[in-house]
Amino acid sequence: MKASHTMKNRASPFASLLPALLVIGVLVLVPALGPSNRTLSLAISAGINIVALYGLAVLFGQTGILSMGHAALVGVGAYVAAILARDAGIGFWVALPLGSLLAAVAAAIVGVPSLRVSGHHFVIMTFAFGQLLAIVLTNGGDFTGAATGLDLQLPVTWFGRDAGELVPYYFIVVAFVAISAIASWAIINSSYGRTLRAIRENEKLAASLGINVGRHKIGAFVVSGLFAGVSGVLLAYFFRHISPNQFSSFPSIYLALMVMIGGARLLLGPIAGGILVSFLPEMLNLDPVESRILYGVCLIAVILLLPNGLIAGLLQGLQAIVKAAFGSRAETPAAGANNASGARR
Amino acid sequence: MNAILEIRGLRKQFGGVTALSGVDLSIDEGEILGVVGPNGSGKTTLFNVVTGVYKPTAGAVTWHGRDITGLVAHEVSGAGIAHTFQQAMAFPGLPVFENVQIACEHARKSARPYPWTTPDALLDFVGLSELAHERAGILPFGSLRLLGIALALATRPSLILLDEPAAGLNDRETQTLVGLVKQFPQHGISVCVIDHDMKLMQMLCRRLVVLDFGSKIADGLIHDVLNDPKVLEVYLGGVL
Amino acid sequence: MDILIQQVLNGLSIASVITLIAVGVTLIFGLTGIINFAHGEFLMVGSIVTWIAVQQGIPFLPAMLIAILVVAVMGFALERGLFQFTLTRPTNGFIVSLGLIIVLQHVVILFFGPNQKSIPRPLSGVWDVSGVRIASVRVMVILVTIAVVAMTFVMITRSRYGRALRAAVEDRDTAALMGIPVRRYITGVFVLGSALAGLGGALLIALFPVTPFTGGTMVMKGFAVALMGGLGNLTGAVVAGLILGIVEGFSAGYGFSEWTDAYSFGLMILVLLIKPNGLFGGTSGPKMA
Amino acid sequence: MRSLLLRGASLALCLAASAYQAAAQDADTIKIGVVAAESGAFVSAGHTLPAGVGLAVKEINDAGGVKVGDKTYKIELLKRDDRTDISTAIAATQELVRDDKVAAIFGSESHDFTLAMAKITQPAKVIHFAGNSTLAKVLNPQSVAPGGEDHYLFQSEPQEFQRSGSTARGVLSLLTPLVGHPLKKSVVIVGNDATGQFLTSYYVKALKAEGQEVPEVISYPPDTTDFSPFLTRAKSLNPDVVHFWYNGDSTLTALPQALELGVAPSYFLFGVDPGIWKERGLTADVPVAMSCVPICWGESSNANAKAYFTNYFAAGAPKGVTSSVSLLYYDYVHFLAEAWEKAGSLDPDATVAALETLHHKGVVSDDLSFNSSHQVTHATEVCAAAPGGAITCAMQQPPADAPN
Repeated sequence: MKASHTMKNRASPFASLLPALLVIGVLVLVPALGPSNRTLSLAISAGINIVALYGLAVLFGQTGILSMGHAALVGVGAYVAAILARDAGIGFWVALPLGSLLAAVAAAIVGVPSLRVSGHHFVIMTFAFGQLLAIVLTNGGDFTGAATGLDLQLPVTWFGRDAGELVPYYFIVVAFVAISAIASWAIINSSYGRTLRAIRENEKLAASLGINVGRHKIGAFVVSGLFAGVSGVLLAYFFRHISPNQFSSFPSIYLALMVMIGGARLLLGPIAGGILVSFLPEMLNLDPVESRILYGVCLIAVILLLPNGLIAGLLQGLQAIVKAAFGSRAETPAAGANNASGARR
Repeated sequence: MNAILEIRGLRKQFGGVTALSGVDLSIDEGEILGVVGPNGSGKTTLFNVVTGVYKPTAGAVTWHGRDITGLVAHEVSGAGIAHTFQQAMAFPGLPVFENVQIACEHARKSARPYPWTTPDALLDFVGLSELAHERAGILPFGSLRLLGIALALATRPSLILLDEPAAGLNDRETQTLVGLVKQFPQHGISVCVIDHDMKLMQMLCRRLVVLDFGSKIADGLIHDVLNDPKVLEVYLGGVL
Repeated sequence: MDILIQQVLNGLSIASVITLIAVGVTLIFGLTGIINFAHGEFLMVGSIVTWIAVQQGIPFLPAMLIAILVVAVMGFALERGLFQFTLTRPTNGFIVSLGLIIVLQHVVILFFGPNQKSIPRPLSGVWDVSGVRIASVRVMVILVTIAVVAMTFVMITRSRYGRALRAAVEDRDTAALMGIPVRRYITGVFVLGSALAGLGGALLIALFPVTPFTGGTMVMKGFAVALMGGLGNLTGAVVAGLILGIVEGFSAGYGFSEWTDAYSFGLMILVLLIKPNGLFGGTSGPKMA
Repeated sequence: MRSLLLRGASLALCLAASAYQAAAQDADTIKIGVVAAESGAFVSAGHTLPAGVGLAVKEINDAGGVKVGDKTYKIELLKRDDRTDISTAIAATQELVRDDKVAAIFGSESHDFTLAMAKITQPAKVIHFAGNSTLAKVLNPQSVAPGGEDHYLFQSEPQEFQRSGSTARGVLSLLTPLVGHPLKKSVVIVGNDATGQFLTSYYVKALKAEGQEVPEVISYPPDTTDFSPFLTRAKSLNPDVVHFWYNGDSTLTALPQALELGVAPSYFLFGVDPGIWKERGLTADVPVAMSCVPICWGESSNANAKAYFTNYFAAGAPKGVTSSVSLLYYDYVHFLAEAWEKAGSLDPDATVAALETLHHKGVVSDDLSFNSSHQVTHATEVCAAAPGGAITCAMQQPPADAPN
């Protein structure tokens, strides 16, 4: 099978942005199609996740560093928003940059060990950071609202008009999804993005070409923190009540799942992963327990049928999927299959 | 000829093992220097110390008169010393064009005019233009070697260290490689070839340094060195 | 003084349960390159199988053997059916295992309900040695753990099978070239790791009541210990398990109790910072990117 | 092995179709919703909510429905699973409030979900019942007054100082005769989460009000399974009573370990039902007190409890530690129906006024009523098992006012 390229041959980089803009255009139309409030609410939650996923895509998709503490960074953004609202009366729009910056600082701190520790050892370390943050918040007394968490009263306004309702807030979230997509498209197609991919592909060679690998790794964490912080502020103003267990280990593992199942290296990956994991359960309305079983089975099915993630799978086209014999899968040298080739059957 | 890279009393110890025991070496501008020695002679350790992979136990490395001892890999590259890898590394998941593009984007600012400043120019020079959009991971071994050269050149070095550049190449590919390397000095790039293939050295180098068990046993014109009794003893039975 | 001894014993008992999980994790994670986050649910299934057997009147020991068998067969089926397709891309194995966590938890809920399950303690004797209370069931768990770890250790390091296995991990292709049936070894280790999870599950329900969700929280500590010790390194798993068990015991006993988990996670970060590949250095495990 | 269904499902999802919700509007039915964890980690607590509310709705409809003004309505119950995930809980609440236009919502079992849900139900004037004790942090006379932000929010669990007060009194009065000597020193062991932190702040005050010395509150990480270090620490304080709070599963995990270590001459297990004690054949060589939220199903001095739980289990709900939590919701469906009948209209404000004044005869107590902070007041049932045997239960009246 001819390998699919993540980058079109010499086509202008805009070609890869077009599909993302198209999908976002569709998302903007969704409220006009008269969806139920349940769907709208789930779409907002999915959108908030997608913003964070773009951060994780820069870190894992581009730089090759997997983190199981990303939800903790979202938590930093959320708690900054809640504490600023409570103690300083700072509203939504000012909390966004501040939450984002502080999450980026936290991300840099989580990133420093990545200079010494790599691979699975680092993944478990980010997992430990996530747990530590949840424990600190739980035992943080009145400042962090302890285990009960914090309420968030301030309204979201857009030029004076209340934007906290479902439909206006949906547009705000979709706007941030668009900004995230365009920002990460800019990163992917910039020399910065190429430098991150060099580090992902071969750290030693990258260093020999003059790339300060350490500084760029921390940079990738900071960028992922910026996205996570924005997602955290959006989340706090949507849930209106946040507590430590919303940001501990399993939420982080789910973010990693979403970015991988969507395709961490492709611009549409985070959107596909975020929507699939949020809306797949909606498709299965059997008895709650049975639908969870089917949900687990679907996750397994999707990743086994589309090993490069949803988007790459779609890119290869439906025929390829039908044609590929299940047993002796032809090794698809698509982006990513570069590690030691598995033993043949 | 003024020396651009000078190594004085370089020592490197790994626990009890002494890989380099006090090596002095200098590379002159515009020269293609050869460094040879049997396996375990300290060639690769010397290479790794100069390229910033290891920190030396003792000794100094000066570059254009500046002490660069102990610089890390990316600082060495920033100073203008590039190198290729023995196992011909590339960014396998990325297209060949993007591989070279990355290297160009990290080229150091150098006052002197430089012949290859764009990925296309470099790919033409090494003859990989038509493979530009293939994933580097699927290139044949010979092409990977050439890509390694292109990547090193892209950083606009004024000294390039080649680690067993012809290993695994057939004769035709070796000729191509020699043809390329011979052009470097005209563009202000000095070369240091580290290998144990005497035939290659005779094709490329004017001056030869011979290492054995971590110390320098010969340094001079290639013709004289090849008739030096000490060298013969080390390479007893070596094909001359 | 007896309180101190008691806390040390408590730490030993915690260590033995965590170590048993960590040995299973370090085997599978380190030596087969499969990232199985559902190892905790394998453990839970072992507990549930033991509970079902005991409900049918089967004494604890045969019930434990049944649990080991059932989970081993389950491991074989899942490796053949699912995990073998993710060998070339381990991160997909991670996603498959996440799906498995949800499936296994909710299948157990579907058939046996969400509530806590417990069995009467197989050994109810408690010795009182000058104030220090030693529960016979905990001593059993510690002894079984030591026996199992020792047996696995011998098998992995001394036997031909073990050496070939460790070669297979270093470089699958080279090992295959040397005639090592890599495919069969990976399945073998996965089944061995699953059997250990079945045993761990049986011992777990002998000590504590189990819910369908107990596996999830236990396994994270197992991963932490496996990585702290060094992936694929059994000595590492045992030593790291001991350290974590003692630290957890003393932080809960003497430190600020609400920060107990913070001590163990903090310790793990520290160890990995000092020894990036784990205390005893292990394989770097499956490639992540 | 690859079925086309799965491949079709995975591809269909990629088109991100939005689900349409056709709400069938029916003239003479009132819709009420319940949001609870019917799957995911909190299912053991969550499944009791739809079971309790469902039973009450069935009883009301079987008895002919609710007479409001001159019309009689049947109640339609909409059950929504929050999958132990706050996003799903919020989406379900938006659906019930905005799409289905329910008159009231019951749920959910976890406090932070409830607080987030209240931000949707209250502005929409939807009457919201929840059995989370931590609601007391937001409920006060001002916030529940008309126009207040929680005017339509009701806490179906007693005010914590009342419950803690009656529990402390009940535990000490039942255990003292069984232990044989006065109990002076208590140690509390509690899960370190929202409910745990909140409850113990009141319970410790209640114990001190009963003259107990409380040297330490030992809080453990919520998912702990091996309690031996915490228990040994408690033992080192040589208490007369060790009080386990609040999660039944954790407490039943800890008790056997405490008995092994011989931590104290007597124990109190909050949230553990004598029914589970008997079903699991648990025994202890020392007196053990138990209390249930709000009353016990295994053994109870409350007359109507037996009838309720027979129906409850007959309807298919599994017997568990948290089965009695269903009563925090069952009684209040009937209470709400009575309020509608008294108010003679479904108008939210009229209904709230009726709820605030009514005294409802429920299963938990014959005189259920809400105080000025929309919190219910009723006695708590505490039982005690003598070593190796008989379990006696007694209702304890709450103290009049909060200890200082």
